[in-house]
Formats: sequence, structure tokens, C-alpha cells
Amino acid sequence: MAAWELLKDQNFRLDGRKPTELRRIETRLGVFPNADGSAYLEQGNTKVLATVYGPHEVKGGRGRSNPDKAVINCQFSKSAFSSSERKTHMKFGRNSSETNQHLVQALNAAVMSHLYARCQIDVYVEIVQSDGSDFCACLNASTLALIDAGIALKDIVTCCSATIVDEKSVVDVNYVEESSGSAVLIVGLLPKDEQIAYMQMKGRLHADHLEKLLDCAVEGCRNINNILKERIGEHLKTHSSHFTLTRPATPGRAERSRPAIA
Amino acid sequence: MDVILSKSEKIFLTHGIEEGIREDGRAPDDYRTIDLELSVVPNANGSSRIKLGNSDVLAGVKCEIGEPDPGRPNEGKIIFNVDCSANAGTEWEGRGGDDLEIEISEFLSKAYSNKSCLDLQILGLIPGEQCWHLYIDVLILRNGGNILDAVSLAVKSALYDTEIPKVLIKMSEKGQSEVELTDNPSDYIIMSTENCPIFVSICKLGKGHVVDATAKESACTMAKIVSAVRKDGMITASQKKCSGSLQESSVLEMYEHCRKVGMELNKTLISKLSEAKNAPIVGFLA
Amino acid sequence: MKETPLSNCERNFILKAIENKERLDGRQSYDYRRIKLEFGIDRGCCTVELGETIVMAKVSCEVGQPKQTRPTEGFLYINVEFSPMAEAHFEPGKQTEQANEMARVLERCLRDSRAVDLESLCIMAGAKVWKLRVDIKILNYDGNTIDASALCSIAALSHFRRPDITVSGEEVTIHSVDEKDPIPLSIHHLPLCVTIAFFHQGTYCLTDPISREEKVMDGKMIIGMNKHREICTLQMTGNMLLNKEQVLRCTNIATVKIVELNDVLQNALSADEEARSSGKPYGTYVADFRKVTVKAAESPTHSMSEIEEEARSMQLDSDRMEESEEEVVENVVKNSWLLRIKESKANEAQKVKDTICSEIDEFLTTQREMSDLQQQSIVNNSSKNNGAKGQDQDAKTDTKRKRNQNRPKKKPDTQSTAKGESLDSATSQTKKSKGKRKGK
Amino acid sequence: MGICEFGVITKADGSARYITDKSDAICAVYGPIEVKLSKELIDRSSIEVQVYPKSGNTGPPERLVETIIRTTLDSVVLTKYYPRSAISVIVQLKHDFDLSCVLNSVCLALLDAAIPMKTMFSAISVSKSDLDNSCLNDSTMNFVLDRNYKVLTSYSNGIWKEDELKLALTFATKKAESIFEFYKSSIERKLLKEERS
Amino acid sequence: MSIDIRLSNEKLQHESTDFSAERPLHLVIPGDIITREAGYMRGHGTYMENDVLYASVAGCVEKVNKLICVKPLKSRYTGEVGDVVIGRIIEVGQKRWRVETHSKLDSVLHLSSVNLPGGELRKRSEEDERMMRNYLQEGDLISAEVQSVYADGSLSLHTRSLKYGKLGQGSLLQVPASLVRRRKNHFHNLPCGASVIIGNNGYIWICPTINEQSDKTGGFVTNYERVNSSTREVIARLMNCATALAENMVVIYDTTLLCAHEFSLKYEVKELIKPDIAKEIALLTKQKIHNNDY
Repeated sequence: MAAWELLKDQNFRLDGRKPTELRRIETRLGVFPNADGSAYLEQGNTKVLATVYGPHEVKGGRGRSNPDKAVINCQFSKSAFSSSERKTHMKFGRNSSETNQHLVQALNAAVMSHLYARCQIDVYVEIVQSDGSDFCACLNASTLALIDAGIALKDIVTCCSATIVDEKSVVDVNYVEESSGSAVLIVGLLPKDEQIAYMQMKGRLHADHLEKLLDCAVEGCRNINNILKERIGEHLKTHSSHFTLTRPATPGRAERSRPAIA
Repeated sequence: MDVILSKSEKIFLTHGIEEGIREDGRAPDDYRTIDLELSVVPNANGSSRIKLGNSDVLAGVKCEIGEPDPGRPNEGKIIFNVDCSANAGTEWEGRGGDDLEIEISEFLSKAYSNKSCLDLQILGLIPGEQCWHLYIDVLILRNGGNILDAVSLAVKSALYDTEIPKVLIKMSEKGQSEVELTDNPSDYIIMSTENCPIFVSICKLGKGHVVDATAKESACTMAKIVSAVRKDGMITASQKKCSGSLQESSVLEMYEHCRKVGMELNKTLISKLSEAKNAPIVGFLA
Repeated sequence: MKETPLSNCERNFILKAIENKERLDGRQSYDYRRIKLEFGIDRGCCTVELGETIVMAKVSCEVGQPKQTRPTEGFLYINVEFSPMAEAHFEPGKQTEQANEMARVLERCLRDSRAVDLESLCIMAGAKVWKLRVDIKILNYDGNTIDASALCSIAALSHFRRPDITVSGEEVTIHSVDEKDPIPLSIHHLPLCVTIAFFHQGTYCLTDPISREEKVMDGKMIIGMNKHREICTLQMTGNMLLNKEQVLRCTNIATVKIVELNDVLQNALSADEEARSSGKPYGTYVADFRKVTVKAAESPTHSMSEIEEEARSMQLDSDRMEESEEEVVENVVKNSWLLRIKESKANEAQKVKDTICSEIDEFLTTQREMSDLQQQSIVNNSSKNNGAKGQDQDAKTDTKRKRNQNRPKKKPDTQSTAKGESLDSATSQTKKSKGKRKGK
Repeated sequence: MGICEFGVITKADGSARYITDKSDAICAVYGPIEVKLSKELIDRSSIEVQVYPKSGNTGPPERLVETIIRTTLDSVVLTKYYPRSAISVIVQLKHDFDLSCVLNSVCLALLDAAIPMKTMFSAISVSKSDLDNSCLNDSTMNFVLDRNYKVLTSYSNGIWKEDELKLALTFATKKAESIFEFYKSSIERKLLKEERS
Repeated sequence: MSIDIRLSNEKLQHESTDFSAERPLHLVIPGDIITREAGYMRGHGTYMENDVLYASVAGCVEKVNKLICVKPLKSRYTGEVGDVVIGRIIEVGQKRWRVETHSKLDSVLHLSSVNLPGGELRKRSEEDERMMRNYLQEGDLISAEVQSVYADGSLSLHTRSLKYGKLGQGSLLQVPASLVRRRKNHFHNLPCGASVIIGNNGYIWICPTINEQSDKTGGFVTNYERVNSSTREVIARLMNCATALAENMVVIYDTTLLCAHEFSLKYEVKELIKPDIAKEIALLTKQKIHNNDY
């Protein structure tokens, strides 16, 4: 307890982070070669696997297909051993279907779905280990998986949470902070134009503090985005040597790839 | 994963197996490379990840205190739960994997129901009142054929990795026994997993049979025998799958084959497990 | 039966109207429809009519076991169902995404904000607790079911009385209504929801959208808040992108609207108490905001700044609030409310005068045929001052028509840019005021 | 007698809320509308009835009421005019359950929806205490009578002797008269209102 | 019997050599600005916003005259007219087959776009329509050429040349389409004793050597004869080589395949499925082709 107090006095959080400090982020693209795209993301102790299948023909009847854009289908699930207390995840429960809906909402904002008319894009997310900010990690991992699948995105949608601990807004909330009962704000951001694509808050917060908390979460998104960008860049660099051979050597041959102007 | 093959592809594959040359050059009783890693899930008491060729399985063991079965007051319980992750493919989305999940978890409990496999007495705490429940959750992340063998390897490894906290049994003022967890996290008990069975699936294609079938080979399999084999060669459970019928002689032959392979597989795994216990954790990042 | 989609011409018409700050039912952008609250004969039953939307909530309770992790907390479960009565295509018993989403938002709003004291629902720690269940049924669907449901459920919860209990040792006796008076739930605060719908990539926003507006909107922002300006939930849904300023503006709009809704709720509850004590089976209460904000209704460009102004004043109020006691808080809010009521009940002629004045202002800004119009409006003004109360309506339509006659002279683009500017200036004003406050 | 309000459910083709001392029910009628292929009848429209209690889910008591309503409507509504279609009747109770209140609200809603019927009908619950004040027995008898006071449906609780039944029927007939009067005046009021607007 | 269990951390850490230095690549990720200059044409993998050209996929910028495209590391196959593809029949419809070619939408093969047995110029009769399943049924593999691309991006195929048509005995392998190098010829009779068809869509078909004269029947005569062991071993080796190349992101065409085959000869066929050996072969191949500067 004494150590805890000390941390608090020094402006540190329970896990030793500063208020605006993110947890360590580790990523890996292309975990499952059989899928069109896949990614693994660690945000501190929250670990998520995301897989993308598609764009492919719409499953379950043509009635579901959209003639103008892609149908994005998300399924979120959480392994039974992911949290400290064992809990079998309800695939069809209210919470998971809400999470699915919200993932679709956030991804829809980024995916240039008009390029994939009549198609379906499946995004499956599995939480292997959970330590707060589950939705954020899921969304970040899904984005990476979509990039790995070569699906066109307007921007890299990133998500970050923020809460208030001891009257200070803190970013990238872990499980202990999440369950402390104060308001938790989750923001999904398209960082290029600072547009909010997804937002949710639970818990009680005075309206005057919203701006502060929102700024904090947005800043977190921006930082995560920079890290993700860096990681994608590294991945590209190590895996792009084949381009030197597959890219057209003479202009004549490349002219066949017509522009995508509608 | 469902693989559709054309008639001539099937013929090519089957002929190859009859001649002893598989599609990837393996001999009929060769396994693909098995990757083993322990303690991948820190939130579990024990965990393992097994990659068998293109199949990828994660198993986690969690211990909880609960009530014992009335019929077995001195024993703990083991509960299997298999989850087919949609990550493995679109066909497992929603309820798609349900049937397979039930099939595998049922077969696991059948194989482990033999008393000699795992000492459940060690899990008993207060007779008739409290005992350890071991929840063994298996998550199938990728299905590249021969998923059953991979699951059993993962379960055995995860059990090997399991550290059950030591408890003190105290008498309360009312004269009732109470269970108290020790504060020391390094104080734990380990179960003997030597005798845990491993599944060996043998697929019959044409006149030949193979172990560790790939997804394509599974698609042309006529009959399949799965046995849970202990390290001493005892078979604790077995089942025959797929639509084809088998003659008595070939059944016996396949069982014998199972036993042989199973013993070898057990031996190799057990020798590697102690090494794996002290290996650094890489997880999904490698 | 399948859902009939909105025709393209209807869609375009509604969008065009929204661009011109007009709505199908003649409401102003931030007006609520008529709200009617009706309580049931039983306690804990409430029906809310929001325009044509009808929502019914029923609270029930039973004794059950608590969660192991939270042995001293009761439960609050919210179930939302779209009755097939509301639309022919709603299938009975089917959990739709929409219902699911609503239930989750309401749960966050009511439960996770700790509006209902769940600890007070504990009977015996670790063994017995009360399980509350709110069944919300959408009986008629015409948009904005969330706001109506939130109002309805918190009203029903405030109205609900649970049976009294006596605990002696290990035994729990639940008393029937005849034996002992049932007791109300302990409710800490009254969170309500305000939904703001966005159109044209977030350029235009409306509160209380009707179903046809919901069909053409990009998305919506649901804000759960109580009268102390505490946000209880935020939820953005649909395919739209917002920036920070828009989000903050939403909360400002919500602040104003929550006060209105909170008043409706309080009045309705006291109306019911009154009715019950006077021997009637139950009470009803009707509030119509369209009358209150008539002034705003006539001058769209002003309404925005007005609402911002109001939000600002309320923020100032709330600053004072934080320092003072709770009771004072209520008074301040009530006063500001009363002020507005007074305003609305003011002399009819004055109102008309205001309307025309604001019109003149509008025309001044566009600098068009000012003198001509002034003459006209003076004529109108005098004629209306003479007119009786009943003619008020006619007079309004009269001015409207005249305005329409004048309209073609204006260029539509200039109009919209002018509006945009005024919006911007309004937001910058709020910012400035905030800066000032911080400075203090 | 009660209070009746038409057109409460604006989305429906017809609706009515009927409030009595004992109960309060809203009924909405959609029809004739598109029918599910599995429920399609070639020569007439199919009648679908759903009854929802004030809280909780539809259970066996509601299913029973649904059947009673359906059998009554089958004999009253001119279904043959609308082959291959559906008439959907949904009742939501806002207070305690009372069969007669539900049935009367259905009749009012059908009138509002202008569904052609052979005759109007009224439902009356008669309890033994209505006939004999000294009787403490809570046996009830529900009659549904048509315009000519002929019994369309009946549903009883408890023990009834033959002569008691006869008494109950005459009592119901008398009450039905006033209910039909009430229907008439309600409709008149509604029509007048519509005319005015 | 061989059972090889290894620990995850035992994996060999080959240092990856950076070849991109020779020809610097312009790599971008979604949302990156490609150019602010006006006058460029917007190609695949890019989008224009406020006169600025942004990337929409993570990959390599390719500039051809005024057209700018971004090619992602991997993606579903986007067909172009003239491409050679391998596909699997998934549905027999009226007058057409639906073919799975790993592009975003299923491709179609019209009855009028196939060579039917008994002459190229035969008129399609109703009889043929009824017999469609006899020619090609669900699960059958075909090689075909892209005839046209529909507005929604789905492909129409044709097999109106004797080199295309139903595929017989052999093995199919799927690799990312972006790894396949576009060549003049995608049908190769390799000197090591097998034939290979490298589909532009990333499907690779390896089969016993096709006899130029007698085997070109459009595939309607199926050969169910046993393939001899030595051919089988070559096919298995080629399969494993191609898999090794694909897993290590090495470009795939006849030269790299032969190169990898050559390097693999020092190992037994079954050793090639071991990830370490696969990686070694892939890297050697990569080095060699870069040195030779193909």
C-alpha cells in the first residue's frame, strides 16, 4: 500500500505509467497465411488476434448483398481463459452482438467499401488475453488485419480509451482502472483528419470534464496510430523485396492496369 | 476446413498414398513438424500452444474451487471445453463450429475418464464438500488437418504446465473445515501427466493408411480411426470416423499402428516438455 | 411482411428540407415533440408518448442470488422489445440489433451510472438480493425510441414500489401490499437520454428525429445525462464522422434538453402523486415544447445561437452550482426554467412582434428591400395587435407566407453560408466564454 | 361502461384502446396485408392473433386467449373477401387481464380498421356474484354475443348449473345491448370528429 | 516414422538481406500522401481528397506515365483481360459455370466460352445445356483465360484454346497472387520432369509432364492411369519448393521455381516441409535471382 501511495504522489499510475503513457504495443502482421489478412496485437497484457476473410462473395443468400458497397461482418469472441476469472464467452449474447455492431461501425468509416460492391468482408477477432481496453485492442488489430489483407482504407482507424483516476485523465485504461467505476471513454479516430468514427462512454462524468477526457483519448489514438504506422512500415520493408521483380519493368506492360476511375 | 477436390485430384492423392509417397513427400507414418510452447497464457494456471503443420491450437487450464461429484467425494473434476475460433475460417463463424466442438470435448472427456490417466485424488480438498475443478479450454485457431491429434498434444502439454496453488485446510470456530489459499505464489502442486493419453488418427485412403493427414488428405479419407494412446501403449478411448467401412483385419492393423505411433509420440513429447518448461515465451510474435 | 423502404424522392425531400432548417412536422431543429406521460394503475408502469412514438415500461422484481463477485449488489436488467404492433414488419419475439443496442445503451445509462442504488437492493449479503427487471415495449414506432424509453424507464423506476421485507436471522419474509406499505427504490439521480441525429455528413443536426428522418440520417449521437450536467453515457452510432467540436456541441444541446425533459419527468411524477392522493387511479402529464420555443421556431438562424447561449448560461449556473449546495442547484435550474415559461406565456402580441423583429433582423443581414418589408411588417404588427388570441395562428402563417414570397429573392447559397457563419460564431462564442471562465 | 379511444397506434391500419374498471387493453389491427407463404390460405385471409401481457413473455394463458379471439374472428370477419392475405390482430394489455375487455377492444379496432364483418360482437363476463349478491363463488362465464344476441363463443370457469347459465345469458344479453350502444356512439363520435377535421 | 517436436523459440533467425536498396521502393501505408502535385491519374490503391493523392493500401507505389497505383503486399486477385487463371467449379448453372478464382467475386465461365468435345465451331444445343455437368462438375479444376472483366470486378473466363480446359491428375497450391510474376507464358514443361501452370490468380498447378501433341484435348478425356513414383517425387518436391517460396514472400515464376528445385536437391523431399529448410531454400533462391538481376 505504501508503494502505491508513493506512485500516486509521483504522478504515476498503478502499473507505473505516466497519465499519458500508453502500454507497450507489439504487433505482427500475417499470423495466419491461410487467411486473406491477419494480425496479432499486444497492448500491454491485452492480446488480440484478428483475421480477415474476403472480400468474397456474400454468404447466406444474395439478399444480403449490397449492390453499391461491401457488407462488413464482424465476429468478436473471447477465449475462456483470457481473463483472470474463467468465463465462457457467449457468442450470441447481447454484449458480443453489440461489440460486433460497433466494430462494423468503426471499420465502415475506414474501409472504402464502394470498391467492393456486392462483396462481403469478414473480420474475426479473438481475445487471447484480456486486461482492459478490449474493444480498443480489437479495433486496432482489425485495422491491421485489413491492411494485411490489402483492403483499401481511407485511413488507419485507431482506437484508444481514457478514464479519470484521482482527477487526472489517463490514457489506455487497464483492467484495474477500468473496473474502478469512474467514467471510461472509448474513441475510434481517423487520425488524418481527426475525425471521430466511434465513441462510447460509460460511467458518470460531468459535462465540463468531457473535453479534457476527449482530448486525452484523441491524443492516445494519435500516439497509437503513430506506433501502428511505424510497425506497418517495418513489416512492409521486410516483406516487399518481391516487388522489385513483380512490378512492371516496361511501361508498355503496365498500361494494362487501367485506372480505377469510375 | 472443408476442402473440395476434383475426382482426378483425389485419385492422384490416393494412388500416391498407396505407393507411399504423399503429396508433400512424407512417408505414411511421418508427422509434420510440431511446434511446442508452454505458459503462453499468463492468466491460466497452465497453458500450451501446439502448431502441427498448418493446425494451430491453444490450450489453457484454469483451477477453481468447487463441489465434487457426489459419487466421487475425494476426487477433483476435469472439465473440457473446446472452442473453434472463427479465425480459422468462415465456416466456423457463428454456430458453424458447434458440432466439432462438442465432438472433440466429448472424446477428450472419454479419453481422460480412465482413472489411470490422471490422478484426480490430488485435486480433492475436503471430501464431499470442496475440490479443485480443472477447466481445460481448448481454442482451435487454425485447422490444417489432423486437428484431434494437435488438440490432445496441447491438452497434455497444458496439464504438464499446470501449477495448482497449494491450500491449507483449517477448522473454523463452528467446527467446519475451511479452505485457505496460501499467500506464496511459488507454493504449488504439479500433477503427473506421464499417463495422459495422446490421440493418434489414422486415415485410410485407398489401400494405404497414413498418420497426420493434411486437410486435402482428410477430404479423400474413406475411413479414419482415432485412438487415445497412453505412453505404455494402452488405448483408453477410440472411435471410427468417416463413412467408409473397414474389414476386421485392417481395423486390427490400424489399431496396432496407432499404438506404435502413439507410444513414440508420447515418448518424444514427454522428453521435450521439461525442456519447454524453461524456454522463453515467444507467443504469437514469432 | 417486409419493411417498405423510403422512396428516393421522399429521401431527397427530407434532406433538402433539413438543409433549409425545416422539418416535416414544422418543428424547429432542437424541438421535442409533444410528450405525454401516463402512469399505470399498478406502481412501476409507465407509458410515454413522444409524438406518435409510444413506449411502455413495466418494472418488476423478484428475489434471487447475487453474483459471487458482488455479493451485496442487486440486479437491474433492461429488456427492450419492439412489439409487432408498432410496425407490421417487426417479428414477435425476435431480438433485433436495434432492440439489443437500445437495451445496452439504457443499461449503461441507468445501471452503470449508478442511478439506481443496487446496494440498497441487497436483502442478505451473498444469499439474497432483489432482481429488478424493466420491460420496455415499443408500441408505436415513429423514431427516437431511445429518448422515450429512457424517460419511460426512469419514470417507471421512480414510480415503482417494491414489497417491504423483514429479515430475522436466516429467514426473509416478503410482505404483501396489504400487510406493509411497499417502499420506493433508492434512486440517486435521474439520467435521461437525448438523441441527436446528423445529416449531410454531420453538417446538420436535429434532436428527436421521427422515423422518416431516422431513415435518412447518417448516424446519431445518444447522450445520457442528468440535470446536474453529468454525462451518464455517450454512444455514437451509424456511419458518420464527427470532430471534437461537434461532440462538445452535442453535449451543450443535450444540457438544455435534459433540463426540459427532467422537468417533464418531475412534473409528471408529482401529477401522478396528486392524482393518486385525490383518489384517481393514476395520473397523466402532457408537455408540449413546440409552444415554448415558438420564438425560436420562426428564426432558424437564431435558434442555434440561442441554444448555445442557453447552454452557456447553464454552464455558468452550474459553475455556481458546484460551489453551492444541491438544493440551490435545483432552484437555479428551476428558475431558468420558470423564466422560459414566463417568457412563453407573455403577451401574445409581444411574441408576434418579436417574431417579426427577428425577421427584420434576418433581412437586415441579407440587406434586401428592407424598407419595403418594414412597412409590411408594421402593417402586420398593428393588425395583429388588434387581433384576438385565436388569430395568432393565422397571423403566423401569414408572415410565413410573406416570407416565402420574399424568399426567391435571396440566393440559397448565401443564406446557408450566412447560417454557417453564425453557427461558427456561436461556437466560438462558447469557446470564448469558456476561456473566460477558466481565466477566473 | 368504459372509455374508448381510436387510432392510438398510428402505424396500424386500425387501433383502439379500451379502458374498463377492471382492465385496460390496446388493440392494433394490420390488414389485409401480405401473408407468409406458410400461412397463406387460397380462399380466404388468415387471421393472426398475438396477445401480450403487461409484463413478461407470452405464456399459455395468452395463447388460450389468442385461440378464443381467433375462433371468434373466424366466424365474424368476412375473410373470403381477401384471399391470400393476412389480418393481423395484436393486443397489448396495460393492466390486469380481463377477457371481455380484450375482446371488445379487438372489435373496436376492427371497426377502426374497416375490416368487413358479418356482425359486431361484444364480450361480457358474468360472475356468480353478479347474479346473486350473496354468492361468494368466483366462477365466471364469458360470452361473446353477436348483434342478434346469439352466442358466438363462450368460456367458463367454475361450476355452473343449467338454470344459472340461462340466468347468466339473459344478464349478458342485457349488458351486450349497452355495449353495442356504446360501440355505436363511439363510432359516431369518431366519424363526426373526422368529418370536422 | 519421424516425429519432430521443436520448441517455438528454437526457430532459426536468418538475417533478412535487404534487396530493396538496389532499386529503392516507394513504400506507403493507408492515409499516406503520395503526391500533392496535380495532373496524376488515380489508379488502384489510391484516392483523391482535396486534390491530394493518398494511398489506401499498404504497399509499393508504381508510377506509369501519369498513372499512379499502389500495389499491396498481398490482396485478392484482381483480374485483367488475358490473364491465365486456374479455378475450381463451384456451381453448375444455366448456360454457365460459376468458378472460384480467389478474386473478390466468383468468376463465370459461359457455355459459349468453352470448347466442347467434337470440334471448336460446334453450335451449342439444348442438349449441351443439359449435359453441362458431364463436362465440368462441382469441384473440377480448370485452367482458363480471362475474357472480360465486368463492371463490378467479377471475371468472365474462356477456355477456347486447346491448352486450357479441365485439369487432370496433379496437385494444386495456393499462393498470394501478388507473388506471381506476369510472364508471356504461364504453362511450363520443366526439365526436372513435371509440368506447371502458374495462374495469375496465385493458383499453381503441378502435374506430370504434359505431352504437347496428345494431351491437348481441352481436358475432356480424363486420364486415371497411375503416375509413376519418380514423377510423384518431382511433383512433391516442386510443391514444397513453391510453398517455401510463397511462405517467405519470394516472387514465383518458372525461373525461381527451377532455382529453388535445384537448391532443394541436397535435401530429401520430406525434409523440405521443415520450416528452417524451407526458409533456407527460399533465401538462397532470392539471393540468386537478385544476383543474376532478372
